Amino acid sequence: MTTFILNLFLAFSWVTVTGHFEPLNFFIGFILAYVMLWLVRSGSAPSNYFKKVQQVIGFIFFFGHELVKANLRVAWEVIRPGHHMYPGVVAIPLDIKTDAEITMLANLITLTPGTLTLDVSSDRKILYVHAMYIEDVDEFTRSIKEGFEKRVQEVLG
Amino acid sequence: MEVVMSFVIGGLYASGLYLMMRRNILKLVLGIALLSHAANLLIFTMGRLTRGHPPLIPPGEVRVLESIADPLPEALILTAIVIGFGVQAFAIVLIRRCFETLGTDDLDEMRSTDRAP
Amino acid sequence: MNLVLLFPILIPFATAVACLLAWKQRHVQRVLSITGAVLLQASGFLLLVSVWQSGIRAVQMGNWPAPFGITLVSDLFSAIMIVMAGLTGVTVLVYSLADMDTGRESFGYHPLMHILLMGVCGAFITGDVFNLYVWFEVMLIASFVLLGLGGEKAQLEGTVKYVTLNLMSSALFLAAVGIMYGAVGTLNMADLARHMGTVKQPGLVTTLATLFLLAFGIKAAIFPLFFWLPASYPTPPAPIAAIFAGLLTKVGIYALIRVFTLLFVQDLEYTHALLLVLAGLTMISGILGALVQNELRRILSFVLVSHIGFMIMGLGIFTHLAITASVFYIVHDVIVKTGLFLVGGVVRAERGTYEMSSLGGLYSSNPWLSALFLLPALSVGGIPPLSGFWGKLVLVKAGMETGQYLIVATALIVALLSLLVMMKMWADAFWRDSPGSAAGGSVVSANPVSFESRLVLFCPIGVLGLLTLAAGIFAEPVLTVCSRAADQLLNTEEYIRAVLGGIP
Amino acid sequence: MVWIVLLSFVSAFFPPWLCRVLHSRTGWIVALLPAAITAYFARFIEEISSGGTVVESMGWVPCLGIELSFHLDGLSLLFALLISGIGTLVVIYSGSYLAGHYQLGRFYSTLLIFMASMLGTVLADNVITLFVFWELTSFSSYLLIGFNSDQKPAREAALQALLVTGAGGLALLAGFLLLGQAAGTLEISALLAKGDAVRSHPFYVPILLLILAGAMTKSAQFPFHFWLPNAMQAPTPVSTYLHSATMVKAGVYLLARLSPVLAGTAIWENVVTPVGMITMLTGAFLSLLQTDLKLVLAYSTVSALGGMTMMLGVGSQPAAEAAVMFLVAHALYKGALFLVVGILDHETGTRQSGRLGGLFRAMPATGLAGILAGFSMAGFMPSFNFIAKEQTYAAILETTPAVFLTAAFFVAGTCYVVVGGITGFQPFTGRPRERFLKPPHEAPPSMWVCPLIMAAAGVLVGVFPSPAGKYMLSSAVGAVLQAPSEVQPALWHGPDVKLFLSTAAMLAGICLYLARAKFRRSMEPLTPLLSKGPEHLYSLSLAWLDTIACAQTRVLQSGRLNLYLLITIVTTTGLVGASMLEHEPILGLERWSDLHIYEAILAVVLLTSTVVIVRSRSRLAAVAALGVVGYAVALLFLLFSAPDLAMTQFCIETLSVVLLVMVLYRLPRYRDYSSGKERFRDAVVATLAGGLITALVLVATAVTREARLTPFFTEHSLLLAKGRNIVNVILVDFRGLDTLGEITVLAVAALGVYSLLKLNTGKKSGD
Amino acid sequence: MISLILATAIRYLLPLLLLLSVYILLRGHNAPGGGFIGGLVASSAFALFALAHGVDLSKRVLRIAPRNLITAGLFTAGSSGCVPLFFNLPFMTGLWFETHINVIGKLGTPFFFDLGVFLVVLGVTLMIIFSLMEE
Amino acid sequence: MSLIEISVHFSTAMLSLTVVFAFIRLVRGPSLPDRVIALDLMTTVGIGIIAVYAISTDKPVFLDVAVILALVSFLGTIAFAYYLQKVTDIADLKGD
Amino acid sequence: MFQEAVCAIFLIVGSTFIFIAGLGMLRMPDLFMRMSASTKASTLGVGFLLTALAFKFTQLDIVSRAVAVIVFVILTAPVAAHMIGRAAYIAGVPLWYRSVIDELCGQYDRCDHRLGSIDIRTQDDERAEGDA
Ligand code: NA
Ligand code: NA
Repeated sequence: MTTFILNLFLAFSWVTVTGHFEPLNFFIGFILAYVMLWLVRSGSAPSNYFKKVQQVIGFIFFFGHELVKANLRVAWEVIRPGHHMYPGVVAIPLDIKTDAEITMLANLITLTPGTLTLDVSSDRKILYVHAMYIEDVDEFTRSIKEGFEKRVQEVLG
Repeated sequence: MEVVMSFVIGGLYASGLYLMMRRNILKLVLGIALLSHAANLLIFTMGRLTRGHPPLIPPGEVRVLESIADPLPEALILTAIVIGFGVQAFAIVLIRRCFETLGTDDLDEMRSTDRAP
Repeated sequence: MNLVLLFPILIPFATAVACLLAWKQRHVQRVLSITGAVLLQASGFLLLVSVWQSGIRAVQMGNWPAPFGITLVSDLFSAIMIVMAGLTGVTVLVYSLADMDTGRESFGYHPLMHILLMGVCGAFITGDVFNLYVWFEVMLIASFVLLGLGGEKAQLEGTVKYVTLNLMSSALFLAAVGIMYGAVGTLNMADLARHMGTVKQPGLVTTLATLFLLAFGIKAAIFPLFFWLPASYPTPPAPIAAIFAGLLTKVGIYALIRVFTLLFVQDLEYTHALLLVLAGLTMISGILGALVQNELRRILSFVLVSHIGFMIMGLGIFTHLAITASVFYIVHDVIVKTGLFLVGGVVRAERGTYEMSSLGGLYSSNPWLSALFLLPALSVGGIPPLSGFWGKLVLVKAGMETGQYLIVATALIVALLSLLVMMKMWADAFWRDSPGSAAGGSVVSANPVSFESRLVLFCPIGVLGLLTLAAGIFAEPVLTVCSRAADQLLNTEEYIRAVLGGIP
Repeated sequence: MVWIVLLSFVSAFFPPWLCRVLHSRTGWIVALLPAAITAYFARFIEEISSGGTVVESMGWVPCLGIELSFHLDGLSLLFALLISGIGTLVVIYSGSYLAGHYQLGRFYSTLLIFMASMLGTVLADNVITLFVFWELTSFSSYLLIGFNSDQKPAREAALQALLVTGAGGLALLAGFLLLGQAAGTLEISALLAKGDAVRSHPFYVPILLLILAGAMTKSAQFPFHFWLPNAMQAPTPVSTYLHSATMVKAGVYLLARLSPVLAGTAIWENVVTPVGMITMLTGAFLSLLQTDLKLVLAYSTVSALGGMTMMLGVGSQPAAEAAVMFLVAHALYKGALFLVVGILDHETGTRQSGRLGGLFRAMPATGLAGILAGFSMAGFMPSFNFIAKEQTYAAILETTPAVFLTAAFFVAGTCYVVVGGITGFQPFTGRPRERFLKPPHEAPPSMWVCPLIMAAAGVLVGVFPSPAGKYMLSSAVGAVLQAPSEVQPALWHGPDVKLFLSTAAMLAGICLYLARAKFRRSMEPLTPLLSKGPEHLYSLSLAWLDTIACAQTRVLQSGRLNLYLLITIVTTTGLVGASMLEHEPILGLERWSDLHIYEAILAVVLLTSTVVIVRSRSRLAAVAALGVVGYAVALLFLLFSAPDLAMTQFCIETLSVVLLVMVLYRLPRYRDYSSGKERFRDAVVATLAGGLITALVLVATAVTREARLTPFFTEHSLLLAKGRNIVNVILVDFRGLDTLGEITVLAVAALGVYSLLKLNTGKKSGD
Repeated sequence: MISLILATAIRYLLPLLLLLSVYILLRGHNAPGGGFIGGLVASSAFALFALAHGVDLSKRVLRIAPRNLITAGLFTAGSSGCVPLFFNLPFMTGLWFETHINVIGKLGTPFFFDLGVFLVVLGVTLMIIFSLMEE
Repeated sequence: MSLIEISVHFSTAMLSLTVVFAFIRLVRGPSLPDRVIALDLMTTVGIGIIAVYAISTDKPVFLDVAVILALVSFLGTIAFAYYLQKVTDIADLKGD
Repeated sequence: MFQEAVCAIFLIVGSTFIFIAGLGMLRMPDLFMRMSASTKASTLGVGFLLTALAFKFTQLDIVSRAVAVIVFVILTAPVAAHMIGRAAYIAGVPLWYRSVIDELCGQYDRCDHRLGSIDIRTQDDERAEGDA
């Protein structure tokens, strides 16, 4: 079932990218996507796809806000003379489990300026993050866990 | 722009040739790469440089009415780029194999079969 | 219809693809490969007959009229070259049945050989200067891979030099094509020939000629650009070396002859005089190199270089007789050089080495091999009535008729030195006792060659030996064909008409 | 005739098989061929002696004016009979001489090839055809001299003979071609009528000198004589046949044959006569210093050839007669002597004159042959050689000033007496010198009969000279002079100056023979001087050649790729630069004003990146900079309206970088091994080359030309080729063949990479 | 060592990129793109996959051996050139179906030629990258 | 000069300067990853340049090039990272 | 006109962000901060520029392609940054000397680069001890 959804999604992307919104084109896209999926036999596809739309929208706004805020902070840092950072690498224990969730969380953290995911431990329990402003390690860990991780869990969980 | 381009091409040739004359086998390959860029740009310049008029027939028309860039050199360069890639890929792997088999990356040490008695 | 022009490209291509399909089945590949080569040879003869009967043939790829698409065109010269390509292909591939290791055969030896042939034939038959570049590259990359196939130490050393210097040549060629397009605005050779005179920039055509001379000169291994040849040809297995020596260098010469008869005939005093000087230097330098070598294939490689000078000499003299001589000499050289390198392979198969110091005694132990060596060797030395004699005779005659005594003298001296080199080789490898037996032990071959495989090895060499004899004894028909080829080369009108048709 | 010669060539295939079947009797069967040929030519004696000629022609290479045309006149017939007749004897003789030799079959093959070539040489009527056979005699001589190929001296002597005669041969070829150019024909019979035209032609001197070079090397004339004594490494039958009776006379034949065309000028006389004289004296003198009987004979052969050449140089009717007579006489006695020496060698195992003596009792037949032949050689009456000598004196005495030639010939005649004595007389007379391993006994008849026939003939013809004169010599001399001649050889001309001179020479010779050991000793101080002769020059020039060859090859083929590249680049830059500077090119440097600022920045970034690649000491930085160059090039494509190119370039560049990166970590630390000086030199060269390219681009783009092809593409791309992207349409349609080749290149490259990484045949074989 | 983040990301990107490559191939006749670029994009996608997941998995995912892709590509390109020979037209003459298809435009032998190019480029690049990474 | 033109000029200048900055970082290093991120930035800026160029020339086809560049820039960076993982020699990593 | 204005604003904002990324690349003291500063700003900047493009050409196919590029860049940029950062850390690129904490230190296995997970509690204890 999830594969079917993924297939539909791919077919839709095809139509979008080609810019021809016609049944025939959708069909071509569907066939092509089917072939692609058959070729790669991609394992997992997002589940509960439609139920998550609302959370996703909320998440996008949250993320956009974070992004702009962080960007401005770093921009200011770059522009003003001298250095005022307290950087370091912090280990953040993870509650989320699946590959997709971890990847998404890691990427979101990285996308936010000032933070950079360095790696995930081999047993997927800890995320190592480099950050530019670490006033307090625990506070930083908490902000990540309660901000991004919780919302990722909501969206993908 | 042709004047600037000609200097770019000349510079590419000069540095490509200089690198090829080094004894390090990796530099040789880098030189070859530069040389192929130079040759491509040379052909490109030979088609005369045109800004912002790619050789595409706009939707709805059957032929191009405005003056466009010469499509032929572009096709030639595309061929040359791809051929160059094939050759370079071979050359890159060749140097690796050379180092593995001969144990050196110094070209001057690769003359056991090619030295006057 | 015009398929006959297409076969020389399509047959090797199809064979290569078929061999790729049969990747894991070595024996199927062998059958396919020999079949393909024989078909190529047959198509070459077909083309030769066709051109002989109905003049220069041309066909427009994609049905696009001449200067816009790519034209395949074959005059007699091209047809002769394709016949020679087929001949080399057949002989070398038959030879490889008995002297090619399983490793190389299962790593694409057969498809590579056919792609090499495809590139060579494409170069011979195309009428478009950029397409010529493409075929050169096809041929080159196939030769790169064949040269390095097996990855032995010596092979790799040779390949590095071969690749580098040939890439220089390609870059030069590509630049020359680009500049020519920039100056003339077309790529079709016939069209170029028509418009070459309209280039307004003073001296640009001569400069272009020099560029082409150098680009093809590297490929043809003329002085002082021949380093890659002795550096690499002695390194791969015998069949590969044989097809390189027999066929590959001729492509450069073919290209030189093509452009210097069709495109660059405006500034003969500069370009063709330069050709003549380089021809003389090539002859001397090559043969001097051969004199001091002491490994069988290295000697042959330098001799090869030296004799390239002869082919260029005819082009430099640039009379009808001289061009005839060049064409004839190419035919001769293909036959004997392929033969000699294959003989070298048998020597190596028998004795396990190419080092002259370890060879000897083959005259008493392998009389047939000795005879098969002597034929091409004497032909190289210009002993009549073998084909090499006629080549030199006609060249010398042409040179004398135009009063180019210096180059004639050079050619004669080099001919003598070639004989010296070949006979030294004969004396060292065949005549004298093997160094082993002097110590009292009898000659034991390193890995005894079975009778069946010896038969397979000797067949192609025998054919080549008989061909050099036949081309000498029946020189008249061969020379007549070459003479007509020279006619067509010198009368560019016919070529242009065949390609461009009614276009004024 | 043509077929006879060609069949002789073909017959050369059979002896190896015959040998396998017939073993020792092969000689008799093989001899049937030359015997039959002798008979064949004997049939023509009648016709030729009555002034006729036989002409046969077959087309060969008419487009070069080369016919397989044969022309039989007195001279050719004489030679043909000598060749086939002596050939018969030699073949029979060899059967026993080489009995049981495992390469006898190959020996016969080569001998037959030689015989056929020699026949071809003397019968050919086309100079090129003649040359073809001429070269074949050289080559078969090479194989025969080196018959004992396991011996180094034999191989070296063979090579020397081949080189010397081969060099002459090439000169001859050049001479022939010039002659053909001057006379407008290559047919000898036609040439003979054009003597005046040739002699007055500006090419006359080069023609003459070139042809002389050919003849002199072949006939072992000073200073090219040294190969002949060395050629004595050959088995004795070969020395007999090739190096005394037939092949070495080819040069004499040629001079005789072409003398109507070339002779009669001052330069001819001033070159040919002295050369002949010097050769005659040198050979005669050196023959006396030898102890090996074969060498004695070899030097005397050199001398005799010199004598014949000298007479041809004189060129008068009596001289021609003398030359022809001497030629016949020499063939008979010298052939016989060689065969005798061969028997002695075969039976006793030595050829040293000092060790042989008193063998007549043990081998009477051989002894008879030897003594008869020695008698002829000495020129005693009534041998035919006596008549020849008399005739020579007669001819010489007519020249002005006669004194030089007369004195020379006198000296030579004296020496011949000694040589005849040493070789024909001494081994059989006196007391036995030493004990041999096996008691010497007579050779089988198949061996002694041959020299006996020849020696006897030498005397018989002397006793009954007139049939020879009538049937053979007249027509031969007539052919040389191209005028009907009547030769009437006679033993007795009455007591005249000639008789006095020859008698005196004989007496002097006898005295010298008796004092030969003393003479040889007295000449010993000359040995170091003699070793500095022309042969020394020959080996010096070979060594010199070797040195030059080594030096040039060491410079050119150094094995160092960077030098190869340097030379290639310098050559290219030099030649292209020279051709550009030949005219004054238009550069059009004003074409930069339309430059945009971002284009300039791009150009700067691009060039700076190349500098980074060149100078970086970190290879990853270099690779990254290479990526920048590639991306910048792609952007240039984009800025100048080539989106397809930009896309391709971006992809390809990235893939290249990926490949480089995948290989990079396998390589050792990044180093430049070149010295600072080399780097500077290369930088200068590279800069010049780059500058040249810049100029070239400027020059080429300054040309105004119409875009010939673009309108066609823009017009037809959509309508006929159904595509809006013209570049793609060109790639897959207009110029699809290029693309086919290009994907082939890619496929092969992949195969190459695959095999490079996976296949290693070297490992298995263990090197 | 394989990075979880990269591996996961690539697993989702691969089908998208392959789709993109086919799109580029199909519309190449009318807009920038074509067999070359399409093939290069597809091979870039697989190269990424190989970097993230290793060669073995990539080979399994690809299913077809790169060498067979090359052979198929050469065969497709060559035979599309040969089709016009049966209609007594020169090699590589374009033959077209009359129907118009979206994105692709008209379907004809040049398209199949381009498809051959696509396959060859893909096969070649993958063959090189796979054999380099295998060691 | 229209609003768009002014902003295009401004963008061009900004992007050019950024290329120069990134280039400086590429040349100076000091570590290999520094060079890699410099290259990555340059390619990202390249995408921007293409976008601006498409706007300024009014030819949206150039956007296709940006698609490709986005893809290959990612591939290149990953490849460099792959290399960095393989390199253990810190001296080599420092670049000289 | 509105369209043009929006386009211009996006152009200016986007290129400014990119400029800041470049500046950060130049100015930041260590690799990780250079990455932090530049990767994201440049991604954002490119996003703005492509948005500008989408506003300039309002055809659907162009807009959808611009969006596709934006999505693609946003998807790949962090992955790439992560890969480089990780590789650099493993290879031993040093942190800035004023860095306050490095919890990744010593976690990588020397041989196979497997990454361990520390026991958080212990870690906390150690930190407490360090403070004390
Ligand atoms: Na990126
Ligand atoms: Na990025």
